[in-house]
Amino acid sequence: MITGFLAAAVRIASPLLLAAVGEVVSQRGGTINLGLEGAMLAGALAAALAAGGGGAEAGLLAAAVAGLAVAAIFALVAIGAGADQIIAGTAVTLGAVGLTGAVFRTAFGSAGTGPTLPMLEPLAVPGLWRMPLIGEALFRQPLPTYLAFAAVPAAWWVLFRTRWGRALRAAGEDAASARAAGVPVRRVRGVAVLAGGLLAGLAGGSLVLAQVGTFAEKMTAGRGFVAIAIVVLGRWHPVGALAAALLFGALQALQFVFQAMGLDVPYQLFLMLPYLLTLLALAGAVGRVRAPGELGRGERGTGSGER
Amino acid sequence: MSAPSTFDLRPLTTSALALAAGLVLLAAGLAAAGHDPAAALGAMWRGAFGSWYAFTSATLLRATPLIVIGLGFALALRGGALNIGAEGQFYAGAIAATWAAFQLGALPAPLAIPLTWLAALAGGALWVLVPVVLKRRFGVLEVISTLLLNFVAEALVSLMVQGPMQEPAGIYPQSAPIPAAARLPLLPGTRLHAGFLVALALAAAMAFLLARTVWGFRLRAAGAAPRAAELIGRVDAGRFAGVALLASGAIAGLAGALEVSGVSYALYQNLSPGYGFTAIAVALLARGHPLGIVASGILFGALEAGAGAMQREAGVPSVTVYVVEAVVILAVLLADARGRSTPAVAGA
Amino acid sequence: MRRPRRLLPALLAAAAGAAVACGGGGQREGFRVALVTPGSIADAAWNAGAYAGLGQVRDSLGAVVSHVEARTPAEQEEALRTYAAEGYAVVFGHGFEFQGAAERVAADHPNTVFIITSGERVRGNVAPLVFRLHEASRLAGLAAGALTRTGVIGFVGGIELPPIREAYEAWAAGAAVTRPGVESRFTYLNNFDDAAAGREAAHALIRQGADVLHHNADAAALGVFQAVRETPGTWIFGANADQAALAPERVVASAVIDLPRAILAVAREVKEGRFTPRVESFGLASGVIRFEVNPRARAALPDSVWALVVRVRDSIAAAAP
Amino acid sequence: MRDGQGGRDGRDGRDDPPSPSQPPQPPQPSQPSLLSLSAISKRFGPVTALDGVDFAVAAGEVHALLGENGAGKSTLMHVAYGLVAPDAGVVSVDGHPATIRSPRDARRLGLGMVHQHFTSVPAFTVAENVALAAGWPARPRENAHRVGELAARLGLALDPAARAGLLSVGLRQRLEIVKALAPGARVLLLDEPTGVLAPAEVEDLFATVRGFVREGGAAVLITHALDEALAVADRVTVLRAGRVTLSGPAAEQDHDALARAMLGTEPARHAPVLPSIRPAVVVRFDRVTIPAEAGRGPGARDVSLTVHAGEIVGVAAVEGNGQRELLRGAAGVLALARGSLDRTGEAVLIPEDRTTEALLPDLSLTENAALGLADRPGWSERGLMRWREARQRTAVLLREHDVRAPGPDVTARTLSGGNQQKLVVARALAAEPALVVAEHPARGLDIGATRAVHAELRRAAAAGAAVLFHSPYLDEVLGLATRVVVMTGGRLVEVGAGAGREEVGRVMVGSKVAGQGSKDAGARP
Repeated sequence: MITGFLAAAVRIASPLLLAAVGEVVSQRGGTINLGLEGAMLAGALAAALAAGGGGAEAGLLAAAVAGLAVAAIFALVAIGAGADQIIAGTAVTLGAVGLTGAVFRTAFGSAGTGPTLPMLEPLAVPGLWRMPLIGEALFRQPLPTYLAFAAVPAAWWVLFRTRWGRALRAAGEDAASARAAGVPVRRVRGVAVLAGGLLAGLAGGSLVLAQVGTFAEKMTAGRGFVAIAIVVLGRWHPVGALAAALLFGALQALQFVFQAMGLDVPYQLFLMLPYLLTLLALAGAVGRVRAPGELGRGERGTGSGER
Repeated sequence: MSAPSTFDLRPLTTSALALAAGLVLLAAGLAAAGHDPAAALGAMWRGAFGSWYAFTSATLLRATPLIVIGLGFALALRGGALNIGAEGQFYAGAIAATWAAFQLGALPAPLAIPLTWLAALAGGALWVLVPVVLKRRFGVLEVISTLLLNFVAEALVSLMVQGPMQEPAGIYPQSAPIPAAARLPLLPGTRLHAGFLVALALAAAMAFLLARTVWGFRLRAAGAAPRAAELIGRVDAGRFAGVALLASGAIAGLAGALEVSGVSYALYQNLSPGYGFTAIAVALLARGHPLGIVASGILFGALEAGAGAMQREAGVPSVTVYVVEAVVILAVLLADARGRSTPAVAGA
Repeated sequence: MRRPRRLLPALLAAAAGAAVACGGGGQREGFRVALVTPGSIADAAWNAGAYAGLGQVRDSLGAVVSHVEARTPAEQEEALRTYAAEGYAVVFGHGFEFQGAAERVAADHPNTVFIITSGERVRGNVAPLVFRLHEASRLAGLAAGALTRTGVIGFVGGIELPPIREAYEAWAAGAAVTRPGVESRFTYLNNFDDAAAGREAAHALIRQGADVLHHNADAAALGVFQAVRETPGTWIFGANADQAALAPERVVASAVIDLPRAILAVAREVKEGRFTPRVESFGLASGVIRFEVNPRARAALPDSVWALVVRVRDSIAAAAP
Repeated sequence: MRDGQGGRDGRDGRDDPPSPSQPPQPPQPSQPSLLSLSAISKRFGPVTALDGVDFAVAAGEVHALLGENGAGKSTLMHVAYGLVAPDAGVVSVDGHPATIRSPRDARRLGLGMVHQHFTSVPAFTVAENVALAAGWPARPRENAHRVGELAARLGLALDPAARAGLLSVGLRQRLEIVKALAPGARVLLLDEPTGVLAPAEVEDLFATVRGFVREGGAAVLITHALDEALAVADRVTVLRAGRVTLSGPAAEQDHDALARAMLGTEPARHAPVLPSIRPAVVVRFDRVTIPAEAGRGPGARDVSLTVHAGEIVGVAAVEGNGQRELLRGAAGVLALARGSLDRTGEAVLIPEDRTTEALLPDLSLTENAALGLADRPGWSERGLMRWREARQRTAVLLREHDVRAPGPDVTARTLSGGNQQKLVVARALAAEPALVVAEHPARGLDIGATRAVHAELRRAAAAGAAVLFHSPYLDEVLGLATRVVVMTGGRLVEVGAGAGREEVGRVMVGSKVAGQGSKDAGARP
């Protein structure tokens, strides 16, 4: 029972975690990308298109590339041209919803039933997966889940143990100082956003290839936005994002458990639960934590001379 | 209009070019997908402007909520707050308006209608009160909190139409039709309701407020440079941002009321196709200028009305129009950024 | 100052002229049928089925057809009105939510027949098509009650719409016949798109002990099938279409709506001038609602149970109005 | 603007030779130059920033680069450091022509720079900032160790684990020097490093620089303070409007010759201290305590002060000693925690940071003027703005206060810093306040604009306003104020009338030890 619940929490959390870790990297560089939802959706469709012919692994690759491409559009406008990040991100998501819908119908016929695709099967870590309680949840999962968990230390290492990561954080905290230290601010931010897009694309691909084996329009259902909330709840730290994603995954899993228990409570209340508790957690735990100094400011804040 | 600065035609040109870019891209995409671009674009034009009926009942009807919500978003933006939660506030307003319509249906229309608006304004404001408080008390970014509340609002409206506000037979997930006294009058021969006039009046009022009044000037100052507004203008910029956010929520709520009392006559779960997000684009395209929002709202209304016709006549999926909208927004952002970066050198 | 002022009306006039010349798609002649769906036709179920029906109307009746998706009440009324104004003979509003709008539109357009699938009543030239899918879901319930080892069955719904709730209730009632005291659980997703959520909902039900599942969640149900595929010892009953292919070893049967057949039948009546507004209700008797058993899973249940299912099916069909 | 000074300086009114006073001389270093720039030219749009400038610095010497704001000093060093690409000219390091396209290239060639404004990332630790600037690998423990060692070798006390944003100004300046030297720099470029330092801190800084040079390094010191240049430099070069007007050994220069080379005319002297008549009390602080704004520094503690009409009270203080709280408390924008503050009449504030605290950069000048005046008759009426009249009044304001702008409709962003500040001052004085509170009113301004702003403040005082101001430059405080007080560790110390630079400086430094001793102690590794 608890084993299954934990496994569900991890399953729900892992695409969110993938996207959120990428967004942590992006936001540490000072860029908030609301196009994340669009990148996920594009990743999901690309996975479905490629997996049909090339198998699940090809699908995963295509998902990453699609996420990257969507992020590149965002980066071009928000970083290249220094436009407002919130609005650029919203537009990118809007465009991705339209484009995936149109492409999906063109590719699979107007009344296209989602194709049934090859999937990434769970890979059991020998021995470990039989551990009581957490074995199933942590050690018998499909590839993207391991990728999500691996992304946490990887992002931590990149951010805090490489020159590039340090340059990125400097760009995100104080662009003028970073520039003075020779950091090519726009370039590192751009690369961070692309990395975030790549992970978001993988997250979308994992929905298709590791979770349901097919594509449906709007199947990401707001997960990209939730991932952004997770970044904030996780205090802009990969480990924090891990905790926040697991918390949200657990709340969502709990929501399904409550519904399945047949309690005589309107199910909509359970649907609200994860979001309301996330808000509460934001108010309680995070409110006073400082966001990266340049977050969302783009060129407006940094370009103008004396500060 | 914005106070003493002269009217600048450049934004108009960039918007037009951006639109052209979006349409060209659409045509190319359609051709690539095997559709006839000329037929599709022709259908689009007819669906949006082809007749008086299409213009009023398709284009202006859709433009109404976009304009109203866009005005609210712009007000918040100019006061220094980003309201990504208009979708949720729209539903909160729709719920409140529907509830009020049933309470007040016995009153004569001239009384009942404004009172439902009042209820909707309160509902929208209440919905955004949480983010306002979270921001003021706990420093939670309103971008995140308003966004999360959209999900909650979706569940809430579902709860309402299947619970306390469900139609009496208890079968369909919708409210009973609201009383006739609470319905808005229509422009004869069309489906366009008086809410469009409300949108126009609101735009005019907001233009006046921002450009002519001391309060509006202070709001703009607080949004443009909060520290300077506090130290020199002696206003509490955080408070202005909060008030602007509350007002924008209330206005999004009003849009919900107009939709219920002018179009659907009942509360439905799927009342909005994402007005709250499209309205952001509407407000941006007009650079937050109230009268410009009317124009860009009509443009987006026309695009979506045209998208319907495009699907009816040419079989092109209507979601394709989102791509056009996205291209328009991104192109305007690009053009804007370029325009901004040129004079910055002069200050050195 | 003069010329620019005249330019705009001139442009508008030209555009209007072009619009008239093109005549809304070009063809005003012949038998024309339109479909308005409340969502994407790529949903693998409810809307897709109707669209397939429209295709059959075109192919079998030689009709000129058109389709548009209209997600909101504002768009839905506009779509109905536009088609009526363009002289379409039949307009299908694909969902109960079209009822009110269709009644308002129909008053102005007496020459167009408005068919509301899952509608509730006849008003002038507005007539509903009622699908008693719950009759098939009841049969699914009968089989499920006999099949469950745990005594718990589960149902995943998209949004709590009347046909979906009716299907759930019939399913639960059916199971209670073959397995008295069966515990029946349900979960709603509040959308029809989120397949991953469908999978989690199914898993949660399975963890609560449910070993036989049924759904009515369109695209989101694809996740329910995935949950069943990956959990040994569970069974599932499909909905809307014959979904045996989604899990050939685990789908026992599907409660099917043959939307194309129903749509074609009504359209043909109108074309041939035989149509009179009425509540047209399709149940098992009509063949539009069917209970399709998956041959590969048939052996999972003893013949006695199948005999019972057939008996009930026949009696339902016989009792049909 | 540069020839605006009157004949107030009667002491040595010699006739000036027309400027430039001496022809430019090619640099003749005693040993081969570590860094040399020859025939450097750079234009920014229509403005010629550098016009064929030659400059060199050799090992073992400190070379002061003098000039007023806008003379091209910083641009020249930015060329050397790879921040600005020259239009013409050659940069050589160790006698070899070098291509320096970025600070990274510059560091590789052994150049280190201390910028005019702090360039440390506030959220980073000291060690992290140094490692970032030096391009060290991201190994926190190792870096902390290296920074500790380096600081110790330079004789600078600096805690590698402290967050840069929480350091006092003096410590942040030390961090800047460690950052510049960490990659193993042999040439140190210092861009006006003393601006915000107390005299004692300046001495510490110069000692560090001299120590660095003694060990074979070379240093370039950009400054506009003549005395500083003469005190520390081996050679001086003066730039004026992008050209070298003087260059030679420091020992051969005197104050006036340098000033002439800088300004082209006889320099102004400090204003004579006006006898302060004390007719009416405008502000009275009575044992006022105001907590620090961001929880940093001591805030103002138990301060009593009386300011009279017609007085210009200058507050001397090292940054972060409570002067900000004192000033903002007087202006009524910070609340008191204890004590009482009586003020007769209105107060206006001239905040330190023009671009974020005083102006609406993207709005028109009319709107900027209205920001402070919207309530007044003629600007608004019954809640409505009177923009047409406001625009006219703004135009008058611009004219009367010599704000050079194309008109009242342009945005504030398009004005130069000096004109922006003149607008800020004009707006403040247009309100006819009883009290003018000015935080570092000449920040970032050139000499001409500084004089104009000072003149405005004097006029306001002469017209009966009380003026309370602060500047981190002691000379500015002494030159403008009719009475000087010192803020030290949050407490206010009155200094006697006629107190000299040394005495005021001593009180400031004493305050520093008292007020920030704990922080300093904590900063030691």
